[in-house]
Amino acid sequence: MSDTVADPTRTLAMREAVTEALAEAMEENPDIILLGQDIGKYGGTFGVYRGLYERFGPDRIREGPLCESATVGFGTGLAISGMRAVVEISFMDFSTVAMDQIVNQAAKLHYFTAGKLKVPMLIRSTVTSRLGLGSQHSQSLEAWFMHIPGIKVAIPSGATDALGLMRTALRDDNLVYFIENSGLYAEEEEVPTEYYEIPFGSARVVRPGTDATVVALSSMVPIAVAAAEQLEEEGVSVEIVDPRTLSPLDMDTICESVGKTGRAVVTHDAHGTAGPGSEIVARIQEQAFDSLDGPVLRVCGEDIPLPAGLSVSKILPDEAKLIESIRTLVEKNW
Amino acid sequence: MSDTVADPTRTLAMREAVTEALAEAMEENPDIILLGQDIGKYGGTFGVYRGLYERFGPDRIREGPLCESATVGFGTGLAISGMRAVVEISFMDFSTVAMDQIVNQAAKLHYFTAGKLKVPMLIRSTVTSRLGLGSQHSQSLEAWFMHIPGIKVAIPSGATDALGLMRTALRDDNLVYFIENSGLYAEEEEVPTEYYEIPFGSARVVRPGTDATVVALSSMVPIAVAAAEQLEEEGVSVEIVDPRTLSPLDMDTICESVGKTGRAVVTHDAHGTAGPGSEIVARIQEQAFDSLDGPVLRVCGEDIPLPAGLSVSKILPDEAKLIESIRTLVEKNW
Amino acid sequence: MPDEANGDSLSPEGEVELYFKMCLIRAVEEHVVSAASIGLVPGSTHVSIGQEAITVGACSALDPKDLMLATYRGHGAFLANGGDIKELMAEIMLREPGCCAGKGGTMHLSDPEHGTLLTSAIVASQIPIAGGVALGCKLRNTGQVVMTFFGDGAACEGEFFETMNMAKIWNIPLVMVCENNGYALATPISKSQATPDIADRAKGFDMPAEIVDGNDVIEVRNAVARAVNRARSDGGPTLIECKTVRYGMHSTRSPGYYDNKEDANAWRDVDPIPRFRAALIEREVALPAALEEAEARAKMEALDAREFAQAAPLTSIETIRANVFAE
Amino acid sequence: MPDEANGDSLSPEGEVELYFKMCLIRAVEEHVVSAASIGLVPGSTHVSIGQEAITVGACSALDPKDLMLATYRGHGAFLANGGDIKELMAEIMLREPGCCAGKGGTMHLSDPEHGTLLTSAIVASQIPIAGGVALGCKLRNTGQVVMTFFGDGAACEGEFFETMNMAKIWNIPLVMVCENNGYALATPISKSQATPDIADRAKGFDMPAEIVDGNDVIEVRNAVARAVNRARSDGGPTLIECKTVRYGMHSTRSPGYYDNKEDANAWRDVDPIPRFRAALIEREVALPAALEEAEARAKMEALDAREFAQAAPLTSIETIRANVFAE
Ligand SMILES: Cc1ncc(C[n+]2csc(CCOP(=O)(O)OP(=O)(O)O)c2C)c(N)n1
Ligand SMILES: Cc1ncc(C[n+]2csc(CCOP(=O)(O)OP(=O)(O)O)c2C)c(N)n1
Ligand SMILES: [Mg+2]
Ligand SMILES: [Mg+2]
Repeated sequence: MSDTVADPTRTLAMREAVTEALAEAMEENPDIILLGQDIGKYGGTFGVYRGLYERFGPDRIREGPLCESATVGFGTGLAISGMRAVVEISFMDFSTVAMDQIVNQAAKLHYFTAGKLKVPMLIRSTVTSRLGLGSQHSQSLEAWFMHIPGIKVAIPSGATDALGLMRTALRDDNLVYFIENSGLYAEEEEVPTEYYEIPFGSARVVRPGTDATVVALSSMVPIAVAAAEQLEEEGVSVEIVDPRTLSPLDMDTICESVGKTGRAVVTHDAHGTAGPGSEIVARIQEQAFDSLDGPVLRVCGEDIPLPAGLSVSKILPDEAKLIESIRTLVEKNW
Repeated sequence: MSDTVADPTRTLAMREAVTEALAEAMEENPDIILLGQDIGKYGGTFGVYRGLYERFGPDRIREGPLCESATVGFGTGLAISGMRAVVEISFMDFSTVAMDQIVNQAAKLHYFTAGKLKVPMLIRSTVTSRLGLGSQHSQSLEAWFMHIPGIKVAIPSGATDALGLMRTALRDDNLVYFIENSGLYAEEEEVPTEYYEIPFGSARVVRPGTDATVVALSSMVPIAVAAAEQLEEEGVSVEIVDPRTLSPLDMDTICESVGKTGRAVVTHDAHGTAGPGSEIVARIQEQAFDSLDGPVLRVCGEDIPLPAGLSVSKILPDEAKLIESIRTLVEKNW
Repeated sequence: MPDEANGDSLSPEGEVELYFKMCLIRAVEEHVVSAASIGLVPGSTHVSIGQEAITVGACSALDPKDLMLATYRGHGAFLANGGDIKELMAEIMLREPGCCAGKGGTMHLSDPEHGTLLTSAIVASQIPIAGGVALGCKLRNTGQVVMTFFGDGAACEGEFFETMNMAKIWNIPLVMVCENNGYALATPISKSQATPDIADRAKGFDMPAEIVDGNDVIEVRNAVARAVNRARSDGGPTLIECKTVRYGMHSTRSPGYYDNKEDANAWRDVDPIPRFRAALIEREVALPAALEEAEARAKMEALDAREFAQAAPLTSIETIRANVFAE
Repeated sequence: MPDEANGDSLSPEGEVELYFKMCLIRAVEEHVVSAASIGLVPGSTHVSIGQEAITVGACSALDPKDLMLATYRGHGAFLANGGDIKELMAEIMLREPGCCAGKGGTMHLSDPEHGTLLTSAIVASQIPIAGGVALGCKLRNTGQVVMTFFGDGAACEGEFFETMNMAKIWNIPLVMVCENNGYALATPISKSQATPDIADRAKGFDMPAEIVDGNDVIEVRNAVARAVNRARSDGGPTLIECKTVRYGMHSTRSPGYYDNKEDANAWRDVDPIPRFRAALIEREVALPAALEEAEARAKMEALDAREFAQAAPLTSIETIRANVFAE
């Protein structure tokens, strides 16, 4: 028997983590109302709400007509009337239908009323970048929301983070956009049994390393881990950092890592151009220029609308592309 | 008399340049239809359409109800039916109401029909970042559209460029988002009398210099010129590059400049975080890392919703902030 | 709140109070126009001159606990709903003591204490938000009714319809008051509406709707009172279309468009203030002197407020940087 | 195009051709379901089984030059409008010879040559686009009529209303065909509609509307023919609501939700294909043998197409990278 007793854990898939955090918060806070389409007995397009309707009934699991814009507006109205709204926009692509309500209303009411109104609202969307559902059902649009002050953006890469971040989100008095990649839903992790929250703006060092830093988002985190394991065998030691929230963005952890490794690659499914990685790259070179042995590289979705079919993965980042990019950085003398 | 005869020019304000390019194209191409609110006898919220209704009549200057989403949808429908649509979304902030039609439909139809459909459509918006109209009437959202493949983004900083870019836009068979800052409308320039077009993806060196490169967008271009003149007196020589289009983005011209100066500052009104500058910074350090003497800095709108009133300028970039940033770069040894 | 209200249910003092409020709004708006003309209201401001009967009549049918959301043309609604005139003026002139600390400006007012939650500058955007507030009130059984104002232009935006559908399905206590002033900026309703009556739009949702003369404060009050009663007794939402005539311009920045000078001046012929004054005198509710006194008092209050605002400090950069996020 | 069309205006061959088309769609959709079940249609696909009478009846009322836009549940509309079955199957299976080179997939079909402009996967988004196409046809005097299909769920989205308003104001040749199958994914119309009839929504715009039995191909055809006639003679837009029953699931990925097994199977009781077969026999339009022959031919064509598609090459990376911008 070892000296230290490991904290007890249990196995949880990311989908279950989201469901659990929602159920827990609804149990505790009767003012939480869920709004959206198909969230009742059906349990949501991705099954994230399964069981909630039975537990909390139709008033609180409020299934409504197919109109995302007014649905978000109703959520904002609930939020400013003293409730806490959770609004489902099933696929992130459909946020386009509700952008005014998200960006001009919910994100700004607290500001332009000088704090008189608060908007405790969480919007949840699933990103299906790798399911091959075609150009209108595949987009990772987190960069848009990072760009808008007044929105917090959480983007977990697994069950542990999803649970902790969702708990935090459901206590935050601001608009939070919570982004889940469907490819991670079934992934299981050992999750602490004890209650914990994960504060926004705290990145996680997924894996320590010394030769290069990979800043990875969402579904790229497990892929980055695989790439790092492969490179380990070649003697290249890769540190992986998952920012977990894009707004706020924990540059301290990222820069600390880059300070150590001198090399950085940023990777995500979203299109590279004006994607979340552009901001991360811009900040790394602003804040850690002296540490850099070479440019910060990006391994991102190509600037092509996402086609239907599984070939979509060919224009998304993968292990091989990431390895190649890290090798370039490590091998080339800049 | 000098040896070379200067090309003949005439004086034109940016607003007139836009109107002229539209009128000229409509004269030449009977299939161009303008759609939007208040574009008839009134001439548009910013007067850009003045005189067009009288010249082209209500069928082609098609004033309609207040519903931006369906208006863009109608524009797309016109475009795929063989016409060319010009759609007015008066303030850029209102694009939020039509994002699905812009991003999921107009930008992607050509792609996902494998080229069977074409969407020759131009969307025009005015940005009123410095008018103090408040959080919902001030936003510079160009980064959102840069992020989406299938959209071209033009953002002129004066009459000459507006005329040449608009002419190109009105011949392009793709969706073009044309962004005009209201602060530039009355600014006059000497414009060539001869017909010319400005191809997309060709940046302009506004002013040559050797010590630092400023990449400036839209209303920041004249402010950057003023800053450069000020710095000139202190012996710092600043080169200013105006990309003119963000998608496509002419990195060759930008990197050539940075190759010469070794220092770069990117400046725009849009919020800094995940703004257009993030991408420009990311690409400069990717493509010209070896030339850089220090980090690429940004002088952008703060990450704060834009308040009403003229104090809005305090959270936007200005000459002083730009000068300070350039000085930091030039003075500090990295 | 008047019960199946009509003019008679109001005391004479009550009617004079309505008159006073209309005069107050008028006086404030005239100061706003004049302040704007000398650069004290940069940008643009949309006054509600000529539409005072709607906001005053409608808000008079609410209980103090009820909630209201309005548009960028919201000064009148703010005052009609009991908002502080000095906070309003200071907000319009972008001063620290403004109701939104001078960060919202003319288009963004908020005064939850008196039931005014917000005014929004994106046309129609406040309609679903009002729906959500009404849903919240229903879920918490607060007995509150929620009212939202919007224009004829807003009635073209999809959210208006989406909200009617949801409001009817969920049977929420929502009163939707359309101020149909005949124009959306430069677009007359003939170019923006499939039928001239916005009230028609409720038909497809089996939602009760009424058309009233928006320049008759008592008629507006009565119609809204019926809708408020319906909402309060769990009878669901109502659409009320108030026909009125726009005050010769859209905003101080955007004049709007009229085919001729007569159209631009048409509002004067139906100006709700002289009309209500005449009715009060004819119905012997008040003597001309009492009404003159009310008008004079309104002008004085408005002037005071303007002077207060002009003397107040402009919003500081610290204030501007605050409130991006709630703590 | 049938003139004030009814079943009689069709020749017996014409009626059998409708029957054949319905069988063809059914056979194709059954292949799609089976192909999906073995992983040949990754992601999700929405079949139109049980709704064949709507697409076939409606498209049969169009002229070849007319234009049509549909939804992600669009295989039936594509075929009914004359699209090539092999190109369809190849598209659904993401192959190079697909109508969109295998980049659009099941939800994004296009075949302008036969008048099918596009199918869209964002609910309701194709409705205003169809309006714009109709406006283009009107402006260029082409005499074309434009038809768009959409579901009951789409009738909750603002763009549906915005388009009705614009279509009526501009009097464009648009035929709006709502396939009301009672559900939007897992949401029954009782939870999503203020009144059970989508046709009610046209009232507010003074737009002609009709409700038809969507499982009766001739009734659909006749109603659409009246609307097409109206549109073609500059009489403006029409809304047609076709009542039908969804085929026991939303898509191969999302089953949807039914309260009980009977609801999920309800479509079988009103299946439009056996019903039309019985009617044709009863009216002595065709002998059972002829109909059996048509059905067999449909199955053969569908099988051929599936085999063609399965043998065709998957879309190449070069094709995937193409067409981001038009040259
Ligand atoms: C979504 C949106 N589109 C356009 C505008 C610009 N705009 C401001 S007010 C207005 C007219 C609105 O008309 P109406 O709803 O009738 O209200 P009114 O101004 O007559 O009170 C327009 C077009 C806006 N603020 N929001
Ligand atoms: C804007 C938008 N919201 C949600 C979805 C997800 N979704 C796809 S189909 C569907 C149901 C649509 O129902 P209906 O319009 O009745 O068409 P049906 O599927 O019954 O043919 C939903 C919610 C979507 N594609 N687009
Ligand atoms: Mg109006
Ligand atoms: Mg349906």
